[in-house]
Amino acid sequence: DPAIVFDLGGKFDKSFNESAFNGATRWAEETGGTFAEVELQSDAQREQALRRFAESGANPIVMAGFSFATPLGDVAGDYPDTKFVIIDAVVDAPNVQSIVFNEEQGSYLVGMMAAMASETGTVSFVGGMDIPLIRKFACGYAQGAKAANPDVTIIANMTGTTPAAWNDPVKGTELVLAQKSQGSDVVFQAAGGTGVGVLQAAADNDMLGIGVDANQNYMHPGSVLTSMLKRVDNAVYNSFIAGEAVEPGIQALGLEQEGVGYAMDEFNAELVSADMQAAVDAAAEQIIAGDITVHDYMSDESCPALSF
Amino acid sequence: MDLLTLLQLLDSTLRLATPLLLACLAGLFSERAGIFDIGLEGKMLAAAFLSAAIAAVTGSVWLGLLAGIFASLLLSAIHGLASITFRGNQLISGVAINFLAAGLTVVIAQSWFAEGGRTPQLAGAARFNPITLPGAEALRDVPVLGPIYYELISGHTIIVYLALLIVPITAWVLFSTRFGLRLRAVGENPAAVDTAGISVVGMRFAAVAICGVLCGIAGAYLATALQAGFTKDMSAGRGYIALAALIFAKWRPVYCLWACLLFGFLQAIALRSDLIERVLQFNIQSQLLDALPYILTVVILAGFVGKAIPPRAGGEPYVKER
Amino acid sequence: MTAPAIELKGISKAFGPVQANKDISIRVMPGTIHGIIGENGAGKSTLMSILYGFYKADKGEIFIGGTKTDIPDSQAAIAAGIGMVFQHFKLVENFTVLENIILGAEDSGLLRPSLSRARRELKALADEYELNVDPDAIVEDIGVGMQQRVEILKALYRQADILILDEPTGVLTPAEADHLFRILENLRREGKTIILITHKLREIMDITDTVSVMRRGEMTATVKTVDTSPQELAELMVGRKVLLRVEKAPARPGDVILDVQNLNVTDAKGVHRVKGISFNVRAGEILGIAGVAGNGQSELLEVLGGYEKASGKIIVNGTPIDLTGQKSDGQSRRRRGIAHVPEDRQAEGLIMDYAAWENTAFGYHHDARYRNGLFMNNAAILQDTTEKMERFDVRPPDPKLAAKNFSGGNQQKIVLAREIERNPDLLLIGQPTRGVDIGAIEFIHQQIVALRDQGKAILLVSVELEEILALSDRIAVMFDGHIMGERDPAQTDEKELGLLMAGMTGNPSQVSVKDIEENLAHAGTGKV
Amino acid sequence: MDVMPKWAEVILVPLISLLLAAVLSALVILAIGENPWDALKLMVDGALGSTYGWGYTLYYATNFIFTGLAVAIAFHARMFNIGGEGQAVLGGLGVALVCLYIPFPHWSLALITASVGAALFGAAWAFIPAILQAKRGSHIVITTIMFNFIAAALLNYLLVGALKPAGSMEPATGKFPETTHLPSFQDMFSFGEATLFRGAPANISFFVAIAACIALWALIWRTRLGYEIRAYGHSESAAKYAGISPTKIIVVSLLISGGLAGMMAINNVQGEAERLVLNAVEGAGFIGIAVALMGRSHPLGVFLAAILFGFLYQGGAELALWTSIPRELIVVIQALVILFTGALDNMVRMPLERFFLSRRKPPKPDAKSTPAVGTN
Ligand SMILES: Nc1ncnc2c1ncn2[C@@H]1O[C@H](COP(=O)(O)OP(=O)(O)OP(=O)(O)O)[C@@H](O)[C@H]1O
Ligand SMILES: Nc1ncnc2c1ncn2[C@@H]1O[C@H](COP(=O)(O)OP(=O)(O)OP(=O)(O)O)[C@@H](O)[C@H]1O
Ligand SMILES: [Mg+2]
Ligand SMILES: [Mg+2]
Repeated sequence: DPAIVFDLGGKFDKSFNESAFNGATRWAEETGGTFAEVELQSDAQREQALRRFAESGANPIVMAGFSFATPLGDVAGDYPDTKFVIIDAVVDAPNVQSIVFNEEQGSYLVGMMAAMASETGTVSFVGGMDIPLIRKFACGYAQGAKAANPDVTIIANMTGTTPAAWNDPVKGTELVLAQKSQGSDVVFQAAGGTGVGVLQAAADNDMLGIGVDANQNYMHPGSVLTSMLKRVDNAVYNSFIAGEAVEPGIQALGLEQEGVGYAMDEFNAELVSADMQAAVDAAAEQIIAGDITVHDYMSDESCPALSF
Repeated sequence: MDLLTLLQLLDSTLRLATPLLLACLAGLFSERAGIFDIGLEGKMLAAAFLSAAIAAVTGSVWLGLLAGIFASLLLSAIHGLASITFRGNQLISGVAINFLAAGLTVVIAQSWFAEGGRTPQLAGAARFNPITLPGAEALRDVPVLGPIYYELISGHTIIVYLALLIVPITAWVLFSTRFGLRLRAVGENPAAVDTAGISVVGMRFAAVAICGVLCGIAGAYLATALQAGFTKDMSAGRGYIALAALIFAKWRPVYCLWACLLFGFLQAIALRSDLIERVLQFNIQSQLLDALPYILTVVILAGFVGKAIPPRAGGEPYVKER
Repeated sequence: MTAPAIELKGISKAFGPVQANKDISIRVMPGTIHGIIGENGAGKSTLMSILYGFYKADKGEIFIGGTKTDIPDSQAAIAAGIGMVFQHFKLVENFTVLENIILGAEDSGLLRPSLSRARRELKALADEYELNVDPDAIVEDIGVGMQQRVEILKALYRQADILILDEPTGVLTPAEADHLFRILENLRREGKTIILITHKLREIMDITDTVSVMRRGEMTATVKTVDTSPQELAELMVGRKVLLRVEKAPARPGDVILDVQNLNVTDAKGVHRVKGISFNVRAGEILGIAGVAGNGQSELLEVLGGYEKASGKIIVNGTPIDLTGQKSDGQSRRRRGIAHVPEDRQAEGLIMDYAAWENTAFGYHHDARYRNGLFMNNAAILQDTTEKMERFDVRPPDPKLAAKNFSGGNQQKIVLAREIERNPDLLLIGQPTRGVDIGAIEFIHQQIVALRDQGKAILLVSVELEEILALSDRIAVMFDGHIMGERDPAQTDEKELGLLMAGMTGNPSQVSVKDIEENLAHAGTGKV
Repeated sequence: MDVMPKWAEVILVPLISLLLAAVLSALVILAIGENPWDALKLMVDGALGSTYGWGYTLYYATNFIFTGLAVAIAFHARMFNIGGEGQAVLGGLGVALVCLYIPFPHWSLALITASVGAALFGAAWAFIPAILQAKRGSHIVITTIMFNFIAAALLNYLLVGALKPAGSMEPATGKFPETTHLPSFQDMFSFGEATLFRGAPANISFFVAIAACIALWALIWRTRLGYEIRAYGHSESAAKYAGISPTKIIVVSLLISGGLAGMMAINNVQGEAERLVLNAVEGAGFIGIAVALMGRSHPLGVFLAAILFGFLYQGGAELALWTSIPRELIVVIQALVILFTGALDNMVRMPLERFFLSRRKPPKPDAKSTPAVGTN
């Protein structure tokens, strides 16, 4: 049986982990299979969980989150017959598949939408922990916003520098309020549990929020402009489908592979005009076609559209 | 820094100071009666959880508030039992209560809502919503005073105003009523209270109960006003900061207000590192800002900023017969 | 026949394994002063605390004015018209006098009306009984004598008909005590009933109508005061014939061992406790320091013992010792030949949870013979302890028993054995017989005199004037941090010493109580 | 006179307290709809049923021995060091600096140097609260709590800044070099075919912890310093009389305490993670309180209590892995243990005392007392 290890936020974090969980349950429902799962409660458990699953014969073992990179590096060699899939990080081992996403592309699209929806000409971003991965989101977002409106002002804040930043809704709220006072009326969050507070604050203060990872439009209907989808669910689903045959190596999922995108549904239909949607879709095609390249912050740790 | 930014900062200060203030006053009642309480944190956390849970289930924030107070009172009762009835070590009891709350909230939340130790998001009547004070809209455009009234004074949840109101009430109760006299006396010399024909146990339990109620309100504020639901460990050390503020305030109600506003301000400014950079022209590490309340407390405790003398019988169980 | 104001029947009370009161019965008639006398630890305070509802008796009944009354707490006692002044005052130190008076007797939920009524009544009471106090003074700022007044006023304010005073004179100068007794006589005249606890025979003889004697938790006798004598009371207290005098030969003083010059001590709170005193003690003599508790004697001992800082000069055996606390501490004082029997053996002289053998090394644990490299030489200490316990007749002679399990007298013997057996040049000894029965007192006094006769210098501090008079070769009286004067015990008496203790010199007959009061209040002596 | 025999005080009271904590924990498990008996079986199986389980149990126990001893030695001086958490954080920093910046030829040298580094850093972190307590009377409990927060902020600052390898996303140092890696139980106890303790993090630090227990026992009960520490803990006024400097005792005992807490880092940082991560301490500093309370501050008691908590931790992790009982249940149990053995112990002691008092033989007639003379 396959197994999945969720990161600290837990499988009901309404974003990253939940998306992974959805992928796994979709596989279970469709195939009737069963999978083992565990929600981590501390950093120290990572290695333990991986070993326990490997010992129990689970295969493949999927883990959601870059924090698994180091423990997986230690563990993978001890279980050469077990396949591991790590999402959001790259681990170089013969039995590991690394799945990464081109978040900058999805962020670019929602950045465009933000700039177009903004009445004040100022849009903002709230990140969780200040790490290159999150800067990648912010950078893509800023590029998109600038593309839609070259005069746009972009405010970007990070919640913190430690994993606690993923779970600090109070601070998320305060950051939104600060951004509002600086004129922002659309805010994109890539902040895990903190993001819940961000969207809540946006809804409470007549701003538009933008969700992340999973489709979060439903959380505050009419107040969430869209969500930057990161199809972790697909990644998990595909790995489970492939089973023991998952291919080692690196997989990068972008717009082309439908690994990222933006969400439209009944909850945000009224917020997104046909013009907006058309512009965004056009940009998406251009990105896929290679006519637009969105700069990836992690490639050189710098961002043309935003300074941190 | 323009007025509006400043107001926004102060506004945020007030919001963040409110739970500190409530917990600080809670600690004041308890410690003035001679019962040290490092369990403020745990009580707040328990209250945050139960208030959010009940508000989520019933849809009524007021029921949530009551439930929060109830949860906090329950822990107060344990603290009272340990430190008053069984004359145990108050510090150890407080430590135990903090752990109990940290563990139980998540265990119960997980088994109740199965959302990873969280409660569902609260909305509408299940939360305390900001109130616009009369005339705020109308006066909004009056220069200077208008924005101050509209941005800073108006637009908070009822608990913020309640917390501010409790400060003078506390001062009045403590220094102008019979109850206050006895409460202070029992924290200074319980034997004097006992021989004056007043029940030491009764007074101390009363104080601990008041502490429970106030912590309950503080916790409910966290989960149903500041936030829209409970998350694991959401009290995030506020109980300890409140304790620090209490020492800073030398166990006096009005000083508590200032101390909590100061610590609230530090928290608010830590969220706005951009402002610091803009005003001071250099960057202050956010970690330093986070640690500042704690560092300040140590400095105060060291007696470099005037000695803080706790109630004399504080921390000691009242033992009549060995 | 009128009913007794108080009748206790069959009162028993145990604190864990300690039977503090055993089946005690007592009757006190209204309008009388009833004395209760007994050794330390006899159970006097316990009995009265039961009457006042502070402790609950295990067995027994209480009748007030002839009716059986339940006194589960002090509230009930107050309601029954009982007031009590405890041995250790029960005042809130940082409250004002007025606040202390109304505490528990407030008229209403708000303080203000209570305070103004209390202020009026306090004035009336003060005038009536000559009990002047400043209602707005903070209690910790006023002297012990004043604090005692506050306690009495508290009882009177609650309209007590029965007043219990637990060892009220322990903290008073003789003149203040006389004043207190006049007040008590006034109260008796008004028909109030008074119970006076003391272990001073003279006070009993002077003022009481009847007297009960307690020993080891039991009531051994109740007699009319006129029908008894101090000698008989002493026997009743101890259970056998006692010698009330110490036999000693005249001193043969030698060289100056301890020379104190212009010593000043300021305590942790910044209060100036010892104010520039100078004196010396010679080999082969006992210098007694008399004074009311809290006048700087304790601090003097602490400085000499090496655990408080001071300024001035202390010369021992010709070499000055460091007073800054930098180069010299209790350890080095011991090495210099200074031994110290502290005033409070339970809080200072012993670790109550340590076994007797561990206590024998206490303070001397760095001695070469108790040491084994980094480790302690437990075998040697044990051996030493066994020998010491035998020589000092410590009972039970079990070195492994924890100090807390010995009785007061035997605890004191353990301390004495440790300090005297060191063969010191100078022995500092504070309150040597506090809480010790008369049998042991004899023994201890003999040991002290014997040490003197071996040519050692002894500095004795005691609040018991009788003890000072009996042991000392010279007497210095301390008041408010000063030495008021030195007297030859053969040429002085308690009256003169009492006056010095109140800070006055001159002819005793010309000094009024008022002067003494003012003097003492001014001194602000603080601690009990 | 002691009311209770010593064995009752030392064994019976903590045991009954523990039992109460266990019963309440079972009720909690029952209340969330799980079977406490099954949970216990799962815990026992997961923690003690294999060398792998033991490897984790003893790993956790090693942490708790260090922090438990730290709290215990402070308790002997009647100081409540609740700063074990922060001191262990700093200990980790010491280990990391030693391991990262000193090239070692062999792990044994690395272990010795890292132990010293950990102890020094931990002790240094205890020093300021200690000196403030000794010289200025600042309450050690409050200052050490504050220092826990400050330590967290400091480590955070270093791990997102100076100590983080470039390009890394995690707030953590890089891997320590190979020569600093400690032998794990797997390395030490696998013979030929049989691989014992596979993958479990228990390592040679466990034996260092045992050595620390013995050393601390000797220190407390055999040396003059221990004598002074205990004397001060029993009575400050008496200690002053005996010429024992309170400042010295407070500072020295807290330095030892902080050093022990810091030394935990050789287990979790050097032995297990082999790099320094945020929150490596995982609350072990606080568990130390429960361990010291249960172990009655005696090194042997601490050792046994640490094993028990190691079992709870590993068993709890297994529970969390295989059932829907969250790991926080362990925090609940920990809280109950602290509550019953620390704060509510009189609840157990009082009735026991009454029981033993009632069973006592009536005292022998006192040799000194004579029949009462004349009553009225
Ligand atoms: N609160 C208490 N708890 C335990 N034991 C006590 C308590 N109070 C007194 N005792 C013990 O009870 C016995 C009687 O004490 P009590 O204070 O009544 O004596 P006393 O006659 O007043 O002595 P003193 O002259 O010293 O005041 C003593 O052995 C004492 O140690
Ligand atoms: N507070 C206390 N707690 C426990 N036991 C006590 C306490 N006070 C006294 N005891 C015990 O009570 C017994 C009597 O003590 P106490 O000091 O009253 O003796 P005593 O009769 O005055 O003897 P001595 O003449 O030697 O002073 C002792 O054996 C002692 O163990
Ligand atoms: Mg007494
Ligand atoms: Mg005695």
